[in-house]
Amino acid sequence: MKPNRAGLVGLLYAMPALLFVAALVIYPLGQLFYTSLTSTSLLGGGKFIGLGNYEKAFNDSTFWSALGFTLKYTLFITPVLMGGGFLLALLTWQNTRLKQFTRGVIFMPWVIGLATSSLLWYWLFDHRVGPINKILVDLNLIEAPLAWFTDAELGLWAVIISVTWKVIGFGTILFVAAIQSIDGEITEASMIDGASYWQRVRRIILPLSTRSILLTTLISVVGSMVAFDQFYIMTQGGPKTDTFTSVYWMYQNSFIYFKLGYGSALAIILTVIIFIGAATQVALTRPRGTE
Amino acid sequence: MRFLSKRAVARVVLGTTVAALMSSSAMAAEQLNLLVRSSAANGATFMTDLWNSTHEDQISVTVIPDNQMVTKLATGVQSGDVPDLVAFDLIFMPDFMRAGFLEDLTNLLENDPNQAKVAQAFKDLASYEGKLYGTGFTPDVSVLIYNKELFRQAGLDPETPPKTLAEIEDYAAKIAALGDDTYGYYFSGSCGGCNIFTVAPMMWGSGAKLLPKGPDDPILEGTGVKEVLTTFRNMWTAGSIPPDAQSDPGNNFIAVFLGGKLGMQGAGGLVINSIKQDHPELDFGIAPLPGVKDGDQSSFVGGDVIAIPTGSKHADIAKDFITWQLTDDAQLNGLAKNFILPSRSDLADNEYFQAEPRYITTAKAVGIGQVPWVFHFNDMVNSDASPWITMLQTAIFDGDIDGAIETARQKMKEIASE
Amino acid sequence: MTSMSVGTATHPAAGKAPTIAGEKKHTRYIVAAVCIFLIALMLFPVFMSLLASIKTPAEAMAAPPTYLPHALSLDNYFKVYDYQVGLPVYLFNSLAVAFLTIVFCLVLAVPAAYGLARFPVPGKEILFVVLLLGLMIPYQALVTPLYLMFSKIGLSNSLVGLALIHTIVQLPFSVFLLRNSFEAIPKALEEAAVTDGCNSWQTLWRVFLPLVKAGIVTVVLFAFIASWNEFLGALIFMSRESNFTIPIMLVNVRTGQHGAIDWGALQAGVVIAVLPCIAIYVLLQKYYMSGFLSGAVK
Amino acid sequence: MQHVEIENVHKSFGSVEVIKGIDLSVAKGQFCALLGPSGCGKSTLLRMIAGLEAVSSGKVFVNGADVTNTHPAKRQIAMVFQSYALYPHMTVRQNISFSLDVAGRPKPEAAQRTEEVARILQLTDFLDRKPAQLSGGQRQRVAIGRALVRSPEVFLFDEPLSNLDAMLRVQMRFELAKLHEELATTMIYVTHDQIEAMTLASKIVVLDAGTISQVGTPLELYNQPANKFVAGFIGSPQMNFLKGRMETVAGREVRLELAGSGSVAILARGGVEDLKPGELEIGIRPEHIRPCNPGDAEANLSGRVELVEHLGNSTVLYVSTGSGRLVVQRSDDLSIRTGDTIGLAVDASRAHVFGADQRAI
Repeated sequence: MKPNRAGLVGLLYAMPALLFVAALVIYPLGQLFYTSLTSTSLLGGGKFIGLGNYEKAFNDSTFWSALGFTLKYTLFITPVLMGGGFLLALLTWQNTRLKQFTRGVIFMPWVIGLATSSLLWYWLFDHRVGPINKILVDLNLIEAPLAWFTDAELGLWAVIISVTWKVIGFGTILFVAAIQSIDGEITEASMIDGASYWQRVRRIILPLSTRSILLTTLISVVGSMVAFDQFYIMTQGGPKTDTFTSVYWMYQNSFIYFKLGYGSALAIILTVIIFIGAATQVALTRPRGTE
Repeated sequence: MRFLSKRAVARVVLGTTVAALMSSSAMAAEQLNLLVRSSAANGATFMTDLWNSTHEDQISVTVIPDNQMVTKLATGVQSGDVPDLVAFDLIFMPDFMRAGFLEDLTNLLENDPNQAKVAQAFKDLASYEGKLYGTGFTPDVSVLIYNKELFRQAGLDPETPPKTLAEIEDYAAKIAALGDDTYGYYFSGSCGGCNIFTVAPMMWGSGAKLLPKGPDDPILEGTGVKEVLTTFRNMWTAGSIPPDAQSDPGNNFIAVFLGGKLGMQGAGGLVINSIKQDHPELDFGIAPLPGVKDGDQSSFVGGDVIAIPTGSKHADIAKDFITWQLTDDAQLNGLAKNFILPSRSDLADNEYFQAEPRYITTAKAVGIGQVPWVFHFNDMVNSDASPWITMLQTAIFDGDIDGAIETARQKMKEIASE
Repeated sequence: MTSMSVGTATHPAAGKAPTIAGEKKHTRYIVAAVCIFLIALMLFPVFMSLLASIKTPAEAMAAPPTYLPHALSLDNYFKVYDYQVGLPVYLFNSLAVAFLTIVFCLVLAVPAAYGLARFPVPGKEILFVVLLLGLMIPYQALVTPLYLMFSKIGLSNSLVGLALIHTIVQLPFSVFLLRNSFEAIPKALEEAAVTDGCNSWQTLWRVFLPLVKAGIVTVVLFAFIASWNEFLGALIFMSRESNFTIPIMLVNVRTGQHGAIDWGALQAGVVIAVLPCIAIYVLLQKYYMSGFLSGAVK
Repeated sequence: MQHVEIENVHKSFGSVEVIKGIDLSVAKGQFCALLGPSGCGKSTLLRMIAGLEAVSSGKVFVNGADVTNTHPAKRQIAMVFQSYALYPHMTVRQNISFSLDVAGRPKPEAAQRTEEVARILQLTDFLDRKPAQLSGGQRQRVAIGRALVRSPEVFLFDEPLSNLDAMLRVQMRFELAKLHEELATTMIYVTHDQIEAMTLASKIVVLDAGTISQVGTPLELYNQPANKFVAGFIGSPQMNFLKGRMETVAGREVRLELAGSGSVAILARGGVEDLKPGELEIGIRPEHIRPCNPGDAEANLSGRVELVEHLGNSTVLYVSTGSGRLVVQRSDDLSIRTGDTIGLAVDASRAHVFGADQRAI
């Protein structure tokens, strides 16, 4: 087989997808960058203003607070998802019927849309008609219904609870796969070596799941950094602008204030942050030739 | 796979059948589409029903949630996919007129004798650089609504609603004291638009100047601003306001009042109708929104303007509809008969309203009301992050009134200079 | 790619619960109880929503709420059915966009994955990364330029346009998963096909496709679920009511009219939005899981 | 009480009983092999001794203590797994010292023990490598080292050589034998390879379908198989089995008429007094049949040679007779060719008779 010819055939197969990405990812990315240098408005018009939008972002306290809030959300929810997902995986990795079913149910909300699940939880948490307050009051855990979304902290936790419900099964399933792929004899060997359950978890299962953990963390962190639906629907950015995320603020500027240029600058900044984060983690995830 | 495609096929069949049924009703004549925000959907429906029953060309109404309305209109215009007619919050007229999104209706309206009788607020907001781009459609004015039953229980006279801020605060405390989840006053604490409608007039009453048209205009000037914020702050700390008011982005604007456990709140005149319909058991009164002193009453003349987006495919019929809806017949039989304020001031006092004195109060409010003419209204007031709503929240829920006003002033100045 | 591939466990007890001597019985009961508690916890929201949806509209709006419906009623569903342009239109839109997304994903990802997995394409690792760019550049950021671009070429406010947006989101995962599937096919099989006289297209079509069936089903399911549920793109790109998808309809139901949310109708809408996803998940769980794991873990 | 005792142990997985009541004892310092075809339950039995599977019923004793309900870690056993089960993320040193480490033993002590074990197993140079960087034999030694470092009462081996190539297997077999000689620790060794069992063990337990078929020394199993299963399992090439009809019994001598080709007289082990005339089966190992001329008086059978295999040190003949195909193995160089008709003389003193219940008579 002549490598040149075969390579060309392969390239031909990949061409449609490459063109698609070029047209709908790379070109728009360039366009985004160009727009970020203009004062383009959704109402039309706009001119080249150089780095004005970036300067504006630098001085925009809501931009900073939204970025800070996004990081805070990411920082809070990632350990919850990773730790919780891992514990659930430890609990359910074996293929007994009950555990398989439990796993299946834990994963189920993942197939529900984030928007839909957010609406569902918006109702569950509602101050007046929500069942969660009703249960908490009936169990005498709280005296009066909590208005979850009046408080940035409570609202954040309400969102974290709802998102955890929705996506924790994702990590769980990946971790289950990682644990199951550990040779059963290795676990047994460690058992005979006298390692207790938690010693096994810490010294055998955890280190052998590192790749999965890093991969899942990456997915989760990127997902959290671009959070929008859950806040748009549940807290609606409030109280005040306390629960605005970066993407929400970008959307707000581009499509509510019609400032597409400024929104584009925010998008570029967010993209750079996420790209750096993702690249760092991909680099960390690289196998170091140890296995 | 097979499962999926079967479903898909079934839905396609179902979907197209329904679509076919829906469109078959108006085969011969033209079919027009009127885009309207949800809070004006009622009036728009009455109007188009009346039109449809008397005209061959049919107009259907598409309802968009309030907070997506202008975005949808803007993105629609951008993508060249516009409705034939659009009715939206008159406050956005400046932005859209400046952007050239609307058809010039100067000739049409200046030759229409009815246009002269349209409430002044509409005429102001619909003109830009000497041209007219729209006219009144379904006005709404802000008023105070109060629960007479709770007034009685709290030992207040149900026929003397509060006339000053101090009285509001006092009455609210008395009603909240009834206990059992009863509260004195409500406002949607996370809704900028709601509060420019119901809170700003309390400030205007004492002559305050709130929103700037340009960067050099006065911003949040006047004692009324601080007085009103202080009153609300006091009511909040006193527990006269339900705690979930803080996070309400307007979704529960009057839900609490409808529950019968709320004493007073600012609201639009339009609610009279829906309360009467859906909650006949509620005994409620209507009063002008009070200000700092007795007599400082004011109102926000809001509601929806009607206009034709650039690129409308049925501009001629749309123009017919616009002039038609200003006629006595449409104003009276489309709106007033259904207890919706007519946009023509001369018809405010009509036979239908005679039977319901509460409408007279709202009709009178139109005369004392204002409406701000500003660009970037979303940015400044309406959005979830606007300086206006941020000021209210910081002042009322956090208590930093002076700081809140100062921050808002700076932000508004920035926005106005764009 | 490395030691993580699923199913390497050769031991008969792998994945099963071996009965270790000296393990306490009550540990097992506690674990079982925890499992059952978790199942209840995870099902609770959906179950409550289902219950709320079959309450009468008045009861669904009652504050404080009731746990169980006092009277059963389908009124909430009728309300959703008649919401604005009518549920069938939204359903049709959502299904059409999902269907188109699936088609786009397959048409683009299958040949690309095949080409990069089985041919000595020069610089193929770089090309692969290019195809995965969508994972590193959030599409949320691309929404604005895409919107401007689609507005110009008449693709905004169209189901095809929205499906393209969803394809941007879903393509990287599809290529990734399918490339792994194609790479897992033994070289000998390809050589056998060549010996039997297949050209590369025939090899793909007649030999390889049946072998990557699990991967393709997974791509289809993921594309469906991603598209069916996608919100931001639909919110921005669709400006005409008759083009709205189910999630947009739901948010609009929630926004309510006249300042009061119709909670019962909202929950009925949630149930309708959730049902197809859960049904597909339950029916095709086997494919889903295996495809998911083989794609995601490697 | 012996060092390892198993009393009436049963094991079921669901409704399938895989161990059907086994009693077994292993003396201190003994090398005991559990031998049997795959699926006979030998690994399960070993795992029950280790505690990795709980018994369904019965008792397990190690060093006199009832460990039936004791966790594997506390049984004072060590195990070498078929896959070696080395911790891939740890170095050789960490692998070997892991058990000391988790037991909280002092670092210097653990380090010293590890070095010592490494020296015995010639792993000193590889202590800082990871398992992936080792050859199969080295990995095997690390697995043994990991077991060794704990100074267990009993070593358990689960087919430890099956992943090695033929040459390495022989070498490791030798090393294991030497190791047992040096340590004199009790070892229980599961294998399906009879050569491994015969060469290493002083006591072989042959398992068949969850029960013990026979226990004995390697030569006992070879010379006096208790039943047709053991007779057929031990020895290579496999024992020939011929159906025959008993004609007469004289003392311990049983005369059988072979179907289709003559008769043969065989010395039974005993218990032949009650034998009634009827169908029996005889077993003759290939090395106990001698080719001769078809007409010779000593020829019990005759047949045609189908195939001749020259293995160098021996020759194997496949002979088709009236009673079926017989395999004959001779160490002397024969001039027989395919197609020849030859006579076969059975060494009556080394042949075995099996009754209808397949037990040796």
